[in-house]
Amino acid sequence: MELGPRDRLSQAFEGEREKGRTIEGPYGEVVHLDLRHLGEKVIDEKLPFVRELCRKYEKIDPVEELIPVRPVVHYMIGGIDVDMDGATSLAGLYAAGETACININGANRLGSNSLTALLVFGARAGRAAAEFARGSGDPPRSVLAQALEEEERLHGGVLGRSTEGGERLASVREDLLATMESRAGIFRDEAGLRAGISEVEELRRRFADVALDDRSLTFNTELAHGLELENLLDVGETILCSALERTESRGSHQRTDHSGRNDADFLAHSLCYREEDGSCRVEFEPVTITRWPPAERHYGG
Amino acid sequence: MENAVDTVTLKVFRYRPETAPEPEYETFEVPYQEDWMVLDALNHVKDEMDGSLSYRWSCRMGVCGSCGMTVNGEPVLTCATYIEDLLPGPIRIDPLRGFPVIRDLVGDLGDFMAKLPRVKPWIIRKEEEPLDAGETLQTPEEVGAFRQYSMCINCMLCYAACPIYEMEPDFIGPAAIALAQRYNLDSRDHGADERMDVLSRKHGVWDCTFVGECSVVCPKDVDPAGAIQRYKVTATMDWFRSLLRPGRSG
Amino acid sequence: MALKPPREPLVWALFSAGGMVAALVLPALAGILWIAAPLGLLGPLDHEGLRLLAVHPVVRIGMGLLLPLFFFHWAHRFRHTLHDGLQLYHLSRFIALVTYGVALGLSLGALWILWSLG
Amino acid sequence: MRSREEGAATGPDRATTGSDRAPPPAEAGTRGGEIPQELHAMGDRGAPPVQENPRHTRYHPKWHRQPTPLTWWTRNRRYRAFILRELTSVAVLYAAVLLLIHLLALDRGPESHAAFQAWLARPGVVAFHLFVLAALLYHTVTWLNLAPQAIALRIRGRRVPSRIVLLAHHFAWLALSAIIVAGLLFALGDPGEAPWP
Repeated sequence: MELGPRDRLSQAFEGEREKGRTIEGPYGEVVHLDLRHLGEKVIDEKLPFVRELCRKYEKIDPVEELIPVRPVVHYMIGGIDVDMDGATSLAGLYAAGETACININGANRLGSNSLTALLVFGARAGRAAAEFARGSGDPPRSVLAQALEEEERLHGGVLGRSTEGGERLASVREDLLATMESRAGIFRDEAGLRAGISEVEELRRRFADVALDDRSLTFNTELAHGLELENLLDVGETILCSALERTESRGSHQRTDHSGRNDADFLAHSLCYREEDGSCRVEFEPVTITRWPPAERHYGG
Repeated sequence: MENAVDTVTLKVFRYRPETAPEPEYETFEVPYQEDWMVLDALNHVKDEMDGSLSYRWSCRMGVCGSCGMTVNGEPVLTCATYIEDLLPGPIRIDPLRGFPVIRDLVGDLGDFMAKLPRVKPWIIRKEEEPLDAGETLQTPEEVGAFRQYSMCINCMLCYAACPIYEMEPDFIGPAAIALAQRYNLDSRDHGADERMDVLSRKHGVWDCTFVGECSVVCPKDVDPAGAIQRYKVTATMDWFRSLLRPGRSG
Repeated sequence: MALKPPREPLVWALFSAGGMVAALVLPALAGILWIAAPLGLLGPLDHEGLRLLAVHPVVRIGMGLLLPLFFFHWAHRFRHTLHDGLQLYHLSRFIALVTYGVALGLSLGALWILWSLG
Repeated sequence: MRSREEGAATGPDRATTGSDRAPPPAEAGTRGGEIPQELHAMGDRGAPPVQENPRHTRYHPKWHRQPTPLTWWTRNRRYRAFILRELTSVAVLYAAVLLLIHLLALDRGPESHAAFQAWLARPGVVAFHLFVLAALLYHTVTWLNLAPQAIALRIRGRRVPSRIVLLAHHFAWLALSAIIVAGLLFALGDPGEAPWP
């Protein structure tokens, strides 16, 4: 099992937790990872960074001790819908890296796919963006007007809020994290996802009351965190809505109320749109299969 | 023995250019937790006490290199510095030395970003081979020749520790030279001559007087000081060789 | 390119060579010649024996190599100590001229003295 | 907290840092030329007042520069050890000159050498030379200790461990010192009263 992919490992962890076989740690429940059989030489050669992390941050030595581990969110499989050149549907807007969904991940990211996303598709996106910029003149006045509008929103809307008795940024962020982990975590079901959607709505209301301490226009990290949280709420809602519509289980998306893969209906990318009224609309776009059709996954161990 | 400490005092450098022309120190009393790093305490301040405190951080595991600050006078990664080791406090937190301060604990690293490409930290081939020629293989020994230098995370602690860089900001600096060496020593690379034009000129390796502090503070054991001294040896040998062979540009 | 070849490799090589030989030979020489011998720890001195050693061609050639290296070791190191230690960046050229100039003068003087010994 | 105030408004303060770092790129309007005027004007609305400074732009006000004190080398123990190490070059210079004087005194004959020996034996001079010897030893130890960092010895592709390089250097020093001491004892000692059997 230790050689299995991340999603399987996380699911196994949940299984252990249900059976009450996890251990209480300061930051949640953990299981122990045992590397001791590898010996010092192999660990230093193949896993030097793991040993360094354990020593520095847990004050344990994996050569002699067990490593406490638990699943966490590590990477976004989805993202902004882009083509092979990182181009979004908005002319002139390009995305690369974890932000972009270049679709090399499928329903579960393989280790080091992030490297491909950066080195290969990042380079492609950069070239394409440069090409676009070379081929286009100054932005039209309408773009400038949008920029001014956005700046107005930042200054008036975000920086201009009252500091009185407001909600703290960090508490909304932490509650969003808790919601996403419990409602859209390793195992999902309809009731949980619906509850998650309404919790995010509530968080969005609370976010409107968040007051920033920092009014500066110089390296205002709190403003950046605020804008980021605003986006996180959108991303969270997108995940919850897409997961709700996808009534099957596949890769890292496991529905306890819809187990098993359903290629007839869901061999497709989920595309999430914001409606006029602010709600999400999910559409499915069939996967273009070229060389390798998706097959049943088998792992040893 | 019971733990006598339940809070710790942070003395934090604040610089708010828009409202106060002079920097000042602000003290925060934060709860003490045994497994907290300095960065955890700063995050506590930002989340719970004063959201306007500005500093950089990202990975919290000593990989991204963005949370470097001066803690009690020493340049450190705040995500890898236990508060426990600094008790009883107060803990003084300053921005990294040698960089102009934009705001609070945030330095302007533009200088390094401008210097880095000058040493061409990428593989330079005499001839680019076609993709179908396959991989360029290396033996473990060949990788071992430069591996140490490839560990650099650009955290800038070495620049902050370097008194020469602090006083002579044109000095190309420890990390840039170590990264140049990372490629000079790579068996796939043919760019050593191009890099020498930068490294062996004014404000290249010769500004360094081997204080050695860069290697002391490096969180990744890159040993930039060693890289610089070794490069001095290389550049010197090359210079003498160029004397013997006048046809070659020195 | 109109840039002159840098002279730093030369002065650094002299500094390094000087530092290495100084490290290897000076403590022993100083300890015997200027501490142990004057304190009488070695018994009465044989002036003639020492003189013969001093004017021996091997020693003279050796000294002719070592002394300039010591001088340039000092010049290079002291130049940086002044320059960085006291932040005299505006005097950079002047300090270099003076330190290497002194080293050169002392070296030539030493060579002349060694030549005229005996 | 000492800080440079007005200096920053006219570029980096050379007097205190002795440096001339290029001003932050965005400060002097390099970006101003690319950003439409409307955006600059926009930035002035609803923002807190900024200290008067003609070089400020809204988004890149003022960079603060921490001055380097003249006594930077007293900052920590390692810096102090470093400056002491660098100052041993003066002891090297002194030893070189004294060697030359010693040679001259020998060359000028027994009286001259005896006078020189008498001077060497004066308590103050001995004390001073003990201090010089300490500096020379400090030079030797620090110099040899740094050698492994500057020398990357590879045998059959594998780096020779720095501990070996270090030991080799110290061994070479001890061996050479032994040779020098033996040679000098041989030359110095009165054949009649040799200090060794």
